[in-house]
Order: sequence, then structure tokens, then C-alpha cells
Amino acid sequence: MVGRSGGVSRRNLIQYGALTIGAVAVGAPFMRTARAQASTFKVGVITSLSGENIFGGNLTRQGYDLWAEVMNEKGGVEVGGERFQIEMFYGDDQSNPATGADAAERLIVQEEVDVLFGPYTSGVTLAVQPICHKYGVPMISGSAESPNVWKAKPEFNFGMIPAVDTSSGKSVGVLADMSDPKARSIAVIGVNEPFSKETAEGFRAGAEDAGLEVLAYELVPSTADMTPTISKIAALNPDLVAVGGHEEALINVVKASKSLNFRPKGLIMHYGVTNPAFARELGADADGTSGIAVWLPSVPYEDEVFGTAKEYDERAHNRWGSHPDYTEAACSASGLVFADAAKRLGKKPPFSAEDKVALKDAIAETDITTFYGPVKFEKEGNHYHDNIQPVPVLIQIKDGVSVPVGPKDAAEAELTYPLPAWK
Amino acid sequence: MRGWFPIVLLVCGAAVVFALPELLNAYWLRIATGVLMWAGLACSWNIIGGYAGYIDFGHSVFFGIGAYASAILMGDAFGWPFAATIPVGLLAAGGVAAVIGGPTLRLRGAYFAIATWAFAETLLQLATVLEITGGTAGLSLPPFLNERFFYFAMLTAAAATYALTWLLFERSRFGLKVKALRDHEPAAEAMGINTAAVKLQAFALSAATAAVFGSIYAYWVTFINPRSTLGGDITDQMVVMVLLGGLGSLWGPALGAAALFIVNRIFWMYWGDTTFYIAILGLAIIVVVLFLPNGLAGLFARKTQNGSQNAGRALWRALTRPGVER
Amino acid sequence: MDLLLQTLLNGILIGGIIASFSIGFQLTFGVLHVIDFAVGAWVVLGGYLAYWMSTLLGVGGFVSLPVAFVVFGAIGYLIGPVIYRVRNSRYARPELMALALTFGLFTLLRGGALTLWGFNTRSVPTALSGESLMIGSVTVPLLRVVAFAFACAVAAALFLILYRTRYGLAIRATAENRHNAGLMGVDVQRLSANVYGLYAAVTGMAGVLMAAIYSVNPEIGLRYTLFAFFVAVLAGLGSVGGAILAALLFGIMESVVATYVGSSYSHLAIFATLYLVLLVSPRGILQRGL
Amino acid sequence: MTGSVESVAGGPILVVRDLRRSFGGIKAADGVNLEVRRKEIVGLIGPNGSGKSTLFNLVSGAINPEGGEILFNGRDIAGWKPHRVARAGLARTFQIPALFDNMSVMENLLSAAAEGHWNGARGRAEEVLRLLRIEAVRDNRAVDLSGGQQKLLEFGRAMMREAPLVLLDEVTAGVHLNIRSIILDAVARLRDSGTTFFLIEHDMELVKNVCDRIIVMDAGQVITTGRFDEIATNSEVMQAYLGRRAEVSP
Repeated sequence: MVGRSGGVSRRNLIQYGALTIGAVAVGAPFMRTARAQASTFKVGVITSLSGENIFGGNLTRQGYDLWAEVMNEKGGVEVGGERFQIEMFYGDDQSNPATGADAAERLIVQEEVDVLFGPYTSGVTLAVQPICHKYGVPMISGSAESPNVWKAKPEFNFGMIPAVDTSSGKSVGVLADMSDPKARSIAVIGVNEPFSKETAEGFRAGAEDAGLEVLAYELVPSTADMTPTISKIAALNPDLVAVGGHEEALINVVKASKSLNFRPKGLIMHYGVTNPAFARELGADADGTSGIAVWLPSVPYEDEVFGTAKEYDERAHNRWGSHPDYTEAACSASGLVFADAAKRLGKKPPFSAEDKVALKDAIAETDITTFYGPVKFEKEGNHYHDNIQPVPVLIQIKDGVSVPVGPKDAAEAELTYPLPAWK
Repeated sequence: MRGWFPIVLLVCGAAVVFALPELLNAYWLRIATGVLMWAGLACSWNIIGGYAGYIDFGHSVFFGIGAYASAILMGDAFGWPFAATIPVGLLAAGGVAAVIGGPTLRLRGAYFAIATWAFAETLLQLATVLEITGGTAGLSLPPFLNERFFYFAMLTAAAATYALTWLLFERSRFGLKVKALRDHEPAAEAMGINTAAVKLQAFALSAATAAVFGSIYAYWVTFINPRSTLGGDITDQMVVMVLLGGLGSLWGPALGAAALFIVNRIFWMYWGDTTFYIAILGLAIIVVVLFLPNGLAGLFARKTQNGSQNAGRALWRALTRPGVER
Repeated sequence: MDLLLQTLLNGILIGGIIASFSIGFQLTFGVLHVIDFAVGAWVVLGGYLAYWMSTLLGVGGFVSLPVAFVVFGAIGYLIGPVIYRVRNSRYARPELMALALTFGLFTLLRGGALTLWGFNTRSVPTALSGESLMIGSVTVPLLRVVAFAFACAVAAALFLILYRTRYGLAIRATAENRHNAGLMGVDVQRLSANVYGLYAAVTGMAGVLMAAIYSVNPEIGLRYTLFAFFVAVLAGLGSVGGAILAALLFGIMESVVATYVGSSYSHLAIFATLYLVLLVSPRGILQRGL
Repeated sequence: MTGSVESVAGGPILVVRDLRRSFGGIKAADGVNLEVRRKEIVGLIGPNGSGKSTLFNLVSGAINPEGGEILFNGRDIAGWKPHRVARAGLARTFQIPALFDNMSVMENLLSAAAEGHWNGARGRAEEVLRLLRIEAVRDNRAVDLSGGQQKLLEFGRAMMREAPLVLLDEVTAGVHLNIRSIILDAVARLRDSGTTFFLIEHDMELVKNVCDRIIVMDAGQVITTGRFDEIATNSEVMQAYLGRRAEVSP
């Protein structure tokens, strides 16, 4: 009985606590976040900061953030001779389309952002597109390589990276073309998830165009062990192996191949090979793996904000401690596209609803060259609003670094082919 | 006097619910829509999990069936209007539940839980390899972007779910039968209750209601894929919401859904640029389990339903006097 | 023929890998009667421990194994009593509340790992990484053999403890009937803490191996929870010996289906099988307890 | 559908013929033959493990027989599902109270009438509460009741069935004398209104005072049947008890 009075009072305490939380929850919609006094450009970022796609999500974030920081250092985005600072707002989509839609609605309605920078995955992008359309807010996607994103002709969405169906096919063609002795056969592995599967389809189509015999086309569940698939492919003994997947799956494929002592003459993978993390985690085993890059620090482009591609690379490395790959670069370049469009539009922030629609039209007319390369969005077809200007480069990892090896005019080093046995 | 209280509460509640679209901006209306959806889903799970005592770890299957029914039928191949797809999803989910329920409901406890989960995982894998579901790439629906429509659609569905649950489980003998089989199946049978039939009915009902929310969800979010509709985390959320709110109580799931969803979104809003909020969410769940054994609904119950020892106190005792058996 | 042998070997080794983190899970279910959602989190944390050891101290994965045993054993020993208390409280549905507790724990650990280690996928080097042995025409990946041997060693050790020691008798008595064991003078709470500690220790060690064989990132925990559930159910919840058998079945099925039917069907086949096995034989393939 | 068949005093209500069931080699029912007549109170005794509970479980449908007949009101109910047996008019209690723990006392009673006997169930429940003197705890959860109250509720639930035949499995074991007399009073009342009782009991005093007739089981078979005084002097019975465990205490 002694404990009873204590129990009751604690109960009450919890009750009051719950009521307070309830009151806050009910009141929250009516609270307003404090507004900055000086007018700024508000940029909303929707990306995967948690969930299965955190890796790519954080790469996009680094790219977007670097642009905002560099731009703000320089005084901000210039409109009509005046410069305006950039304020970034984030929405974690938790790698889930519905949460991405919530984030878009919040950033647009609650934070009243002027422009959105897009998610990493195609699923979230597809769920966000209708909301951009509804409010007439343009969204620039620094990632989103999946061709599905552009098929529905999203009026307000723009993509910086050429869709993977255009790049993976070409790259495998380049690899086959440069191989000596000529590769005759290929096996394609794809992780059975949205982007990776389309990458694998691109590989297969490209291989068929290049006259290679496709010995196997295997889609693997994202949670499966790779050894059965590798053994099966090893038994077919293809000259080339192409893998579509994200960084974790690619690391697991290399590890499984090495542990089974299977080394094809050529190995091409996408996406994640160009990211320094791949080579860092695999060490020497990463060497020889080929990948696709639509941008490298060695490309001969430059702009006023970031300088040359090489300078961008150094700056990003100083900021994040790792060298950027093309996804990060494309995300940073998204900011440049926005800044250019805003300048041409000539409207000061905050943008009205009409301004945002006009911004969309301005973005659609983009025709600039950045450190990332030329940017110009398609106006029709299956890649509507996608920037298919960048030319995919075949890279190969040599001593832990991505080096362009093809096509001929972009090559900086000789393609290692056939690959030496595992050491 | 007391008799009036629920009616007053109901009227006030209805007034608030109908006023919300006027008071909230589109974003908060979206959150409110989400709360209604999860409240409804939690309630649907509570039918089989709370009232019937069968822990369904694969309830996302029925949500997914509803979502895919709408997405497929509204797609170019069929072009049905939205309203016509709801009954299809509802009947399909109820039908699937009726078919798998027969053999599956013979299992008890953890075995039932894991059998349903295995079934859900099977269906998820199937959805990734089938053509009609769009495989892993998923399906897009024709966008219809009227926040109010979806708010009221979810509201109607949630209100109907709760009303039905109230009628069937708190005010009819069907509820008595279901609760009896939950508490002691052999005894329920000895009382003449056809437990096999009763639990199958409860399972099908639970499945059918979940499907309705799946249909509305698909149309609302405009894009679905296997992970977003059939994934295990959908079920996990339902289960945790019900446990937080109060298992087997009518309003518990609604409380749990509102609390978890809103708290999640508030953490996400203010600390969403870090991942720390996920850890906080986990901590919040642990605290509720330890200190609110009957869920949030237990806080507002007139008296504690059982004189049970509070686990928080048990924990305290365990830590201060280790080794002392109760 | 060569491919068939290789396929079977792959399957057996996958089975060993899966068994390595499922056996402890079996033991906790058998004794504490808790379905521990957090099993995947222990695997992930074990991997990160090894990652830290390798980046901060420059030691390989195998050195991390005993460290993982100690660290996770201690953590498990502290957490065990809390889970035990909830499981044996007079809540309306204690088994469910215990499940919710471990779900909360899983979420907490996942969020903590995300915050602490960020988003990168990490890999742990070992002396045997990538090494293999040719036996006839079959390639034997040595690191996977280590995982398999680890699983067998853990199972054998558990078997010895359970069936050849007095303490094992107390554990089995508790698994059979907690109340009666208490009456017979077993300190059930302390025993539960020990069992949970042992489970966390073994699972953390398995995590080290997972990070070496595959890789580790904060979001992959759920996958391991999923597989451990699968094995547990197929084995019959609580059966330690059955866990090895069930894991082997899982591995061989995954391997054979992937090789001879198609990789995309491997998990479809596995989960459909699990469902059907449950319907036909609800208590698992071995039909018996601990 | 409800078993309210017109009772014919003295005619057999339950006939068991050559009933068989084994568990892993142990013959729990090894050709059981017995008969219970209308309005009788029949006691079933026997040493532990003699097959009494198995017989109850077979009759009530909780387990299936491997052979033999169970004629209830002339119909063979062997192999029927428990709920069908219950609806045919056979009620039972469980040795360890099998209550609906998380439901109130009132709900426990009502759920016994939920399938089939619904009309007037609430009034009947009130009557049962009064008769068993548990009105005061009507809104308490069953799990929170004392052991004696749980026994009463277990019995009350069987009363709610209004069944012509009630199987009682050690319904007074381990309860206080007060509660025992409440139960026995109720049994007497129900018998007067035409209910037949078939009960397992270890308390020989009670068996002696209450039962019209006694059936003795050992090793899965009925070894004898008769009035108490006949049984008490039967050497076979004495041997059955003494041979294993001396617990008969006439």
C-alpha cells in the first residue's frame, strides 16, 4: 500500500506529461518557424538521409551543400546586380516515397522554398513530382539516373545526369570495343531494385548492340548472397561481367568473386565504383574494376563559381574528406543551374507563385557550361527534361583511383585487359 | 450526467475534425491525413492482433493488395475510376485472408506471427518479379492532388473502421466470441463458439479494412512500389502503434498512431537533417513499454485494468535488489 | 557436375554463415521466450566494432572476435534482466510487450549506429579475406569456412553446456518451465541475464564475420533479423540443433534455386517454403524443443 | 440446435462404447464402455493417469478418438469439433480454470451464451451471478479474481450453457468450504430442474454424498461401476488405488 500513493502521483505526472505533449502536437501546426529578416533564396532538399538509400542520399546532400556554402561565401546568388544568400532546408525522405511526398509538401508549404533539389531515388522522385506540379515549384534533381523518372514528362522536374539507359549501354560498348583480344561474351548481373535493374537492362542492351553474346542475365534480390550467382556465371566463363547495383552490392560481388577465385577478363559495375568509398573499402581488390562516370575531375570544363573541375575536386575533398564523384558534382552543378535561371529571371526573393513557374521556364531554357560540363535539358522524348549532354566515360580503378580509360579521346591511361588474376 | 459526456466529446471531436481543413495549411493537412491513415491501419491490425489475439506480422500484405488493386485498375490497361477500385481491393484482401486464414490460423502465437510474415515476404518477392505489378520499378497512378479529398477520404475510412470495430467488438456478441477465443481457445470451443469460423471472419475483416487504406494511400501518394506498400516496416509501424496505444482497446490504436506519427514527424521536422531522431524514437518506444504497460490508453482508463506490477518499478527493483525473485 | 558440387558447397557455406547469427537467437527464444527483434542490430554493431578495431588499432577481424565476445557479453548481461522483467511481467500480453521492447531497442541501436558511423558501407579485413582453396574442381572460400566452423563450434559448445553441465540442466529446466525451475532453486533472473549476455556475445562475434565476408552499414540489420527469424521458425523455435539444419536448408535452397532456376526467384522460393513448412509442420522441421 | 430435448427420466443420455485413444504408445482410453442416464449425478474416479481427463476430452471433442462410439442423446458425436458438441447440449468445466482472463466476469458469462443461447442471456447471467454470489466482482477481470472465485466463474460459465449434460472436472478441488457448498447447492438445484452431471472427483467424501452412481477407471478402462458402498468394498478398486498410490480415503 505504501507504494500505491507513489504510483498514483507518478501516474498523474505521466498523464500531465502526455497532455503537454498532446498540446504541443496539436499546437505545432500553428507555430511558425522564425523567418530570417534579410530576404534569401530558400532551397529545399529532399533526399534519403536514412533508410536503405542513405549512402547515395548523403552524397547528394554533400553536393548540394557545397554549392550553397561556396555561393554564400561569394555573397550569394546574383539577381539584377544584387546578391542574395542561400538558406537550405532539408527533408529526409527515409528512403520512402510517402515520406518524400510529406517532405515536399512541408518544404513547399511550410518553409515556402523557392526551388527544390531532388531526391536520390527514382521512387521518391516519382512521388514528389506531382506535388511540384501541383504547387508549380521547379525541382532540379542532381541524381535520379533512372529513366523511369522522365518517361511521364514531368513538367517541373529537371535532371542533371543522363539517364542510365543512355550511359550504361554505351559504356559496355566502349569496353567491348577496347578489349584486346576482343571480348566475345558477357554475363550481366542486376540487383533486383529499381535503379539497379534498369542499369542491368542498359548493360544487356548495350552488349547486344556491341555484338557480344549475353551468356547470362541474372537479377538478384537485394538481400541475397552473391556466391551462387557468381559460381553459375563462372561456369559459363564469360569474357566480361557487368553488374548493376549500389555500392554495398558491388562490394559484395567483388568479395564473392575473389573468394571463389573467379576473375573475368573485364568487369564493369555501376553505380558506386566511381565513389572513393568503393576503392577504400576493397583496397587492392578494387583495382581493375571498370565503371561509368559522366564527370571526372580531369574533364576540361570550368565556371566562375567553382573554377575548373580539378579545383572543384580539391574543394570538395577539403570540405568532406573524400573526393567527389559525378553524383556529387552534378548536385553541386544543380545549384549553378538554379543560380543561372534566377539571374536570367531577374526576380528577387522571395518568389511568388508566378515567379516559381517562370523559374521553371527559365530552367527549361538553360544552356550553360559548368565545371560539370554543358547543361541543357531535353525538350521532348523519353528523356524529357533530362540533361543528356555529358558523355559517359569508361573508368577503371588503378591503384585505388578512378582513371578514364575510354573512349579513346577521353582516355588518360591504357585499359588493363584482360584483368590479372587475384593476388 | 456521465451519459452525456461521450456524446459531447463526440460532437466536439466531429467539429474539430471537420474544421481542420479550414485551420491547417496543406502540409499539416497532409500530416493529419497520415494520422488518419495510420489510425485506421492500426485499428485494422488491432482487430486480429488485439481483439482476436493473433499477432499478424504480415498485415502489410492487405494494405499492399489494396494499393496494387487501385494502382493496377486505375492504370492505362483498365482505366477504372478510383471509387470502383476500392471494393475490388477490399474483396481481394478479404478473399486472400479467407484463403490463407484457413490453414494459417491453425497456428498459434509466434508460429502464426512468423507464418504471416513469411507469407508477406513471399508476396513482396512475388511483386518484384511480376509484370503486372511493374516489378521493382513500381506503378504510378494518375495524380489527383486535392488534399481535402484525401483528408476526407481517409477520415471516412477511419471513422467507418472505428465505428465498425466499436459495433462489432464492443457492442455485439461477435466481439465476445472473438475475445473469448483470444483468451482461451479450448474453453471458447467448449462454450459452443466455432472458433475456426469466428477467427477467420475477424481475420478477413481485419484484412479488408487494411486494404481500403491501401487503395486511398496509392491514389494519394500517386506512386507505389513493393517496398513502400508490402514492406515489413509497414506492419512494424502498425504493431508498434497498437502496442503504444493499448492492445485490444478501441481507441488505443488511434492514440498510438497519432502519438507515433506526429512525434515522428515533429522530430523529423526539427532534427530531420540528422539521423539522431531515429534513436530518440527507439528510446521513446522503450520508455512506453517500461512505464506504460497498458499503452497510452491505460493512462486515461478510469482505473488500472489489472493490479499488475509496473515493469518500470520491476526494473527499479531488479537494479536495486538484484537476484530477488518476485 | 562441377557446378552442382560448387553450388552445394556454396549453399552449405551460406547456411553456416546464417547459422552463426541464428543460434544465439534460438537460445534466447528457448530460454527467455522472447523473439528478439534486435538480433540484426547486434550483428551490425559487431561489424562496426571490428571496423573500429581495424581503423583505430589496425588489427584484423579475427583479433576483434574475442573483444566482441567480451563487449557484447557485457552489454547483453546488462540488458537481459530488463527484457526478462518485461517478458515475465503481468502485462496483458507480456510476450508482445517484450517484442515491442526489442523493436524499440533495435530502432535505438539503428539510429545510434547511423549517427555514430554515418552512412558509408564498411568492410573489415582479415588474414583470410579473399583466400580460397581448390579441392578438385571446387573452389572453397576460406573465410566462409571460418564462419561455418564458428557456427559449428558455437553449436557444439552450447550443446556441451546444455547437456553436459549442471548449469545446462538449469538452463534447460528454465526453458521447460520457468516457474518450476525457480522453485528448484534456479536463480532464473540471473540465468536469463547470462543467457542474453551469451547470445549477444555470440551474435556480436558473428557480426564481425559478416562485416568481413560481406560488408556492414547501419541499415542492413533488418536483413539479419529476417534470416534469424526464418531459421528459428524452420528449426522450431528454441531448437539449437535444428538451427544448424534449418540454416543449411536455407543456404542450399538459395544456392540451388539461384543457380538452376534464377537468382530472382531464390528468396521467393525460400519464403514460400517457410510458409508451407509452417502450415504442414507448425513446430518446425525437428518437432522438438531445446 | 440447443440441446433442450425433452428429458426422459432414467433413459441414457450418454453412452460410450469401446472408446480408444493412445498417446505415443500409452493407451489413455483402451476400450472404454459406460453409460450416464438422465438426471443422474455420476462420479468418475480412478488413480492419476487412469484416463479420466482423456475421457472427458474425448467426449467433449477436445481430442479425437481412434475408435469407438460416443452416443449423446442417441447421436454419435465421436470426432465432432468441440463447439458442435457444446451446441448439441454438452457443457464442461476445466480442471485448471480456463477463463477468458482479460474479460470481465459478466463478459465471461455472456460469452458462454454468445453462440446459440443469446436470448435472455443477460438475465440468465444475473441469475448465475446471484446464485454463485459473485455479483460484487461482476466487472472485475477474470484474471484478477481469487482462486475460489475463478472456480465459481468456471462453473457459472457451464451453467450459462443450460445444457442437459454437464461434465465437471474437479470443480471443487482446492477451494474453501463455503465455495464448495455454493457449488454443490447449485448442482443440486440444476439436477432438480433436469440436468445430468458427470464429474471427475478426487474428494471421496463429496463423491459419497453427491453421486448417485460411480464409475471407476484404471489404465484406460472402466473397471467397475456402482453405488459408493459397492465401490468402496470392491477389491479391484482398492488394488487399483493401492497398487499405485494410496490415496483412496473413503
